[in-house]
Amino acid sequence: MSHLLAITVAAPAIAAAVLLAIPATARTAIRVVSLVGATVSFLGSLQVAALYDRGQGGLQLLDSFPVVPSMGIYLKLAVDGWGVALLILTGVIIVTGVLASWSVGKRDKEFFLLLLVLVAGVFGVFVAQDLFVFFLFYEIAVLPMYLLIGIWGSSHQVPAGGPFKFVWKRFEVGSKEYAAMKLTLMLLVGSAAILVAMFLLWGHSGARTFDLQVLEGTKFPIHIQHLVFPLVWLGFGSLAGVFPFHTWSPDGHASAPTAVSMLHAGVLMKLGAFGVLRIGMVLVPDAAQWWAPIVGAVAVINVLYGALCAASQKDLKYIVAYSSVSHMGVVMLGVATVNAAGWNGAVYQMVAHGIMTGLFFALVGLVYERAHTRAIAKMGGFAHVMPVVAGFFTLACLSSLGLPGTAGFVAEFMVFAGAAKGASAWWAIPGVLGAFVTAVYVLRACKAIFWGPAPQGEYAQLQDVQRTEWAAPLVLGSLLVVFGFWPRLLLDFIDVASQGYLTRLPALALAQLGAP
Amino acid sequence: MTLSLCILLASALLAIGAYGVATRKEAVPLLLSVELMANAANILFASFGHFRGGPAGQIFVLFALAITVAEVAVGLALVMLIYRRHGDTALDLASEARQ
Amino acid sequence: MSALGFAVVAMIILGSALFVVRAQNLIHAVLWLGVTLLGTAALYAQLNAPFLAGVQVLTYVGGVVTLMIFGVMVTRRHEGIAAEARSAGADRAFVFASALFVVLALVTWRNPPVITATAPIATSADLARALLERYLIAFEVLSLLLLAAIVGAIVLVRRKDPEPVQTPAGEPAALRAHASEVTP
Amino acid sequence: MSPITLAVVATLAPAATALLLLVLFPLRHRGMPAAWVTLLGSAISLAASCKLLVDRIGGAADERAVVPWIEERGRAMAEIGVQLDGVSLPMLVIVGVVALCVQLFSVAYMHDEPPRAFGRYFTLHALFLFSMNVVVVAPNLLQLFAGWELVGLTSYLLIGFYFAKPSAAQAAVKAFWMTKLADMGFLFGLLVLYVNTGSFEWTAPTSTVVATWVSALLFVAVVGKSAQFPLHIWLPDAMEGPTPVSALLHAATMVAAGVFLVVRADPLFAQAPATREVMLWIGAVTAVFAAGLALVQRDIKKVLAFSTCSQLGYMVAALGAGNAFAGFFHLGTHAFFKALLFLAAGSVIHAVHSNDLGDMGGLRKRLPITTAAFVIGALSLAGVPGFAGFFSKDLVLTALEGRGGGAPWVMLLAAAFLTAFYMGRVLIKAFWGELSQKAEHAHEGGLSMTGPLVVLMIPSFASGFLGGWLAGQVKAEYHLHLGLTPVLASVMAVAGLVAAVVVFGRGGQAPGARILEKLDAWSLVDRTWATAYRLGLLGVASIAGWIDRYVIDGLMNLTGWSAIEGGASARRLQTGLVRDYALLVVVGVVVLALMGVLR
Repeated sequence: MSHLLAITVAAPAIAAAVLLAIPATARTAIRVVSLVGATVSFLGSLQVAALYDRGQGGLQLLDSFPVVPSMGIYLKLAVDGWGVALLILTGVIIVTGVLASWSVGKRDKEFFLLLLVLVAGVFGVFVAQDLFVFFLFYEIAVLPMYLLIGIWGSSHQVPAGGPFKFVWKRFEVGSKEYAAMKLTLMLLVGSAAILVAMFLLWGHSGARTFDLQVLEGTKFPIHIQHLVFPLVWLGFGSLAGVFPFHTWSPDGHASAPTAVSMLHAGVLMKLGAFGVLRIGMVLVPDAAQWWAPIVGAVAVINVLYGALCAASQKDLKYIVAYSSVSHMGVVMLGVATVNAAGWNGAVYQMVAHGIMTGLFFALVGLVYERAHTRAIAKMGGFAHVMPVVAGFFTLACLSSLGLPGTAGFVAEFMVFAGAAKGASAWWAIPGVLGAFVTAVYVLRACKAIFWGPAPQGEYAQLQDVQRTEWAAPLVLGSLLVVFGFWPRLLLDFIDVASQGYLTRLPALALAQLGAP
Repeated sequence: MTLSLCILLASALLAIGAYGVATRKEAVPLLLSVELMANAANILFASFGHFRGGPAGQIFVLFALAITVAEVAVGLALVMLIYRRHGDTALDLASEARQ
Repeated sequence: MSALGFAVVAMIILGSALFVVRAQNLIHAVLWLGVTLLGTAALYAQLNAPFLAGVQVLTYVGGVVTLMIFGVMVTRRHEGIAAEARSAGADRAFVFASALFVVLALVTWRNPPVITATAPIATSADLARALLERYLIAFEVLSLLLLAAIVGAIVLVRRKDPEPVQTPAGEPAALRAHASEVTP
Repeated sequence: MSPITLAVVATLAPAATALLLLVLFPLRHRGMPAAWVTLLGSAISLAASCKLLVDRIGGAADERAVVPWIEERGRAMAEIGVQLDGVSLPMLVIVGVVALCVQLFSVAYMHDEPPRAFGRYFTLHALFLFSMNVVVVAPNLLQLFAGWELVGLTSYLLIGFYFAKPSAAQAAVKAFWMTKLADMGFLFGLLVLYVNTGSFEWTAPTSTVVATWVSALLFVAVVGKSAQFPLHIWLPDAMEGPTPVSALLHAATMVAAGVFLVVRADPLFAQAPATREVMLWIGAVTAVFAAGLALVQRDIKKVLAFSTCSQLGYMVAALGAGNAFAGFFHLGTHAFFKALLFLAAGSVIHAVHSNDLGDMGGLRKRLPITTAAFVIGALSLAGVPGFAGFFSKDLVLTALEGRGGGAPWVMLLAAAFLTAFYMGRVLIKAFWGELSQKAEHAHEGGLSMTGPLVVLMIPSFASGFLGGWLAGQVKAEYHLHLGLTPVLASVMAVAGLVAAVVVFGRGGQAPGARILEKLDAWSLVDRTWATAYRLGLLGVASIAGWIDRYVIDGLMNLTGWSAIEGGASARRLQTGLVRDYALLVVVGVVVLALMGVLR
């Protein structure tokens, strides 16, 4: 299977093309085709993991097609250890996401089509070894979100106020159109920064190529590096929810439909962090080390500030969305440590948070679909009527607050250990504090929604998990525990990649790492 | 009669035409002003052709004449359209693009 | 003779052009344009381009001016009332037009064109040869353009919707209000 | 089977049970079968532990086996495994015995629960036992931390077992938050240790400064977990859980984990005298403070809860005094008699359907076995000579002699008196005197309730005699000698009981009870924490939320708004009038020409 990666990436896109040929009335066929496309990708990513030689490391399963050879653009696909872990995450999330959106009622053909296109882009980013193609896939992954939220999203009211009250006259803050527009614009500004950085790299590589391997081997002049790194950091960082460019995330996630939230928070935000790690840290290592303390400081703000913001929310989806901001801060903190523990932790946190937040959004979607409210104050005692949802929600909460035995702990612990060992040991303190605040807000929400006397009136008849709805909680929940108890399933892959990239770092980092 | 004088004459005609374009509110006088400006250009072509020799200058005037005629035809057609839509030939009415 | 002739012709051209842009009566403006074009024809004749002068008289004075008059006639709503040409913003237009002239004159004065004759002045026979040899393709393309323009004009004016769209009530008033809004 | 295999079986049997019950949910929803499966798992675990202990008595050596758990640059950054030695093996058996007794007791006690809840209860119990075993066999601090947190989780779920009750839900999250707050200390300690030694071993060589930092941070976690002042406030509230859960929580698992940590990490604490000094005082203060509050509680379970606080204070003080063995020994005996006391209390509550001491009275006439159990437990707790509690408490007090200027020693002696006094109060109020109205129809529960009581009576009385053997296991010194401290301790115990008979036998009030009751009702510590939570955390959170919505996001909106407004004003340039555009063309030409001319 020499084209395994190409198949994995193309399967959702092919499924999307097939969907075009299916009439919109064939609702079952649409779902089945989508599921098949997603499943092929998922199996493909598992096969990638099986074929990847952990002993050897590096890039494997190389597959290359010329696109614009004259500009040095090749569709070059290959995976490293990070890619393997993230491919599996994406596969899991898309399969469960498709199953979780089985009951989409409106324009379902277009919905699944966009979902599949989006996920093809995500797969592409994780395996692209050509900067141009990387960026191309990145855009493919980001743009369908506008339609997905704008058409299938839900609106709500945000009361006007604050020093910028007058903006409410111009836009309906809180509406789905507003959320979609804000998300797209903020991410596109980020993309513009990335584009500039990309051409800077291309122009100064000397080789006139976008090949990541060649670029990795190039020593860029330090002033170019200092231009490129902040552009990459803030460009990709806007997708990773880096403070203060995170504000698209709460509104976007709160407005998005279930599967879109799952994919967006679960996988797409990781593209941002992955970009910072794979492009920023690896391609311009000197500037990256200079900037690392700043990246770390901002990440720490993300962790603590995101957690505090989450603690103040009254809308369930906002809580989960802000928790994503907080947890992506943990990822960025790991990225900023520039050591193996931190990078392993960062990638592991991407997977752990992806699964955890996927689970969260799937369950929130379930609750919302039944109760038709997301206001926590209106809920209570739901564990009496939906014990399964309650159980899995608790599990997601536990992973969120970093309880040992769940994937969240392994990830956060590695990040904090990396941070403590890194240049700025103090970062670990707000990081751990953020984890505590997380414990407060997730359990408070859990208690408010599920605990308490049995619900009366309209909520007394809420149904528990039904048919295809089982998929997301079951798969994601068990993965959280499995990866929590036996992290080496993924860590073996991740570590070999971190090792490989770290050996390329300049002497400063190596001296700093030293022998443990 | 020198080339400079011819250029000055053409410049004056062009300025007058520009004045007309900038002041006229209706389509037909506007077209007339445009004709003046086109004429100024033609005069330049003819003058240069005269002082330089050869057929090029005159050929260009001929082409420009033909193009002007085509322009007048289409322009008048548009005037008709505007008139039909608005019952008037005031070009200010045809500023929908602004909204 | 040459200088005097040029002066007379130039006076005719510029004088009639001024009437074209300032005339209140539309028909008068068109007729003044005819005078300008005739003056231009005379200028062509002075520039040793008799063929051009002929074409100018035939197409412009005979064709374009006639067309214009038709255009004015067709688009007048009220029979009998003199076609009035409204204008606005005369002051600033005058300033900028004069500036344009001054600048162009300045350019001409600062850099007087120096041109030496490279070939004898073309006769009508030369013109005919050039048109059908060297400029044949351009000539044919031009004929295509004319055809397209004619077809286009016909398509545009062909009546599809007999009803004029609803315009706001009290339209001239509205128009005036509109004009006063956009021109200070 | 090798010792390692046995230890793995002992640890994982309850985990397998829990997993089985989680996956095979019909089994769990049936109720009773779940209980039997859980009991089977616990029994297997206990059997394996006992086999290990027997082997060790037979002379088996210490064992340790680890596997890499988290990797970094191809090497193990963290390991998990089992460590079997004189600390973990006795603890494993204690935990196993107590857990099995409590589960057996629960079969009858929780009988009236709906089957689903019943199944859930036992699943959580299996998980609880697993978590505690992970703590006990941990070969390094990281695994101990993992188990520690899991214990916290299962406590949370079990305290909140009656989740329909808002008070239970509140108590559950409070317990979790308070311990989690303290656990940040554990995590920081781990990080400091890791940064300085590159490992999570408690035996890793390190400097005094590092050891002080690490031990102090770990101790913060101990204060939370073992309910020491001022983080003890979750423990009384945790009585919202079912009574057998309290027995497990207070005896062998949750709160014991804190003391166990210090015993385990003794090499680290030995290098940090400053931390030990703090421990000494906090332990002593907690012992007296909690004993005083225990005196005025009306709820039988809360009396026992505060007594747990107090006894944990003893252990912490002993550890602070540098005698880890004394703390460990007291932990062991306390596990038995506190479990016994709680189960007996559970039996009483089961019989009279009330927690209130005022509803009880004369129960010895109706509940003979329970009364016997409670008496033995109470005497052991009071430290009456001959009972288990006497030996360990004596050891603690001896260890404190001359420490910290003698004040802690005096405080603990006073606490010993108070202990006997409040236990005497409970005994008299609940079991002696006139038969109360509610106790009229009280009767003993079935065999599964009385059985565990009988089983636990034995070690509650006799485990004190194992001190010498246990000391040998952990290579500590232990001699029972007749000195001032044992005599005084015995006198205090007896005096406390006598005073209780004198004061409460005639239905009197304890002297100073008023003030204590006021203090209890005022609950300053509780309120301080509540205020900190509400103002400090939620207050700051709502400020952050407001800032994010209206300032940070406001700035983003402002950017969009300026773009729109700017566009709207730029649009005015476009008049849509041909003559204006023509004029602009002219202006452009003029400007361009001027640029050409003036150059």
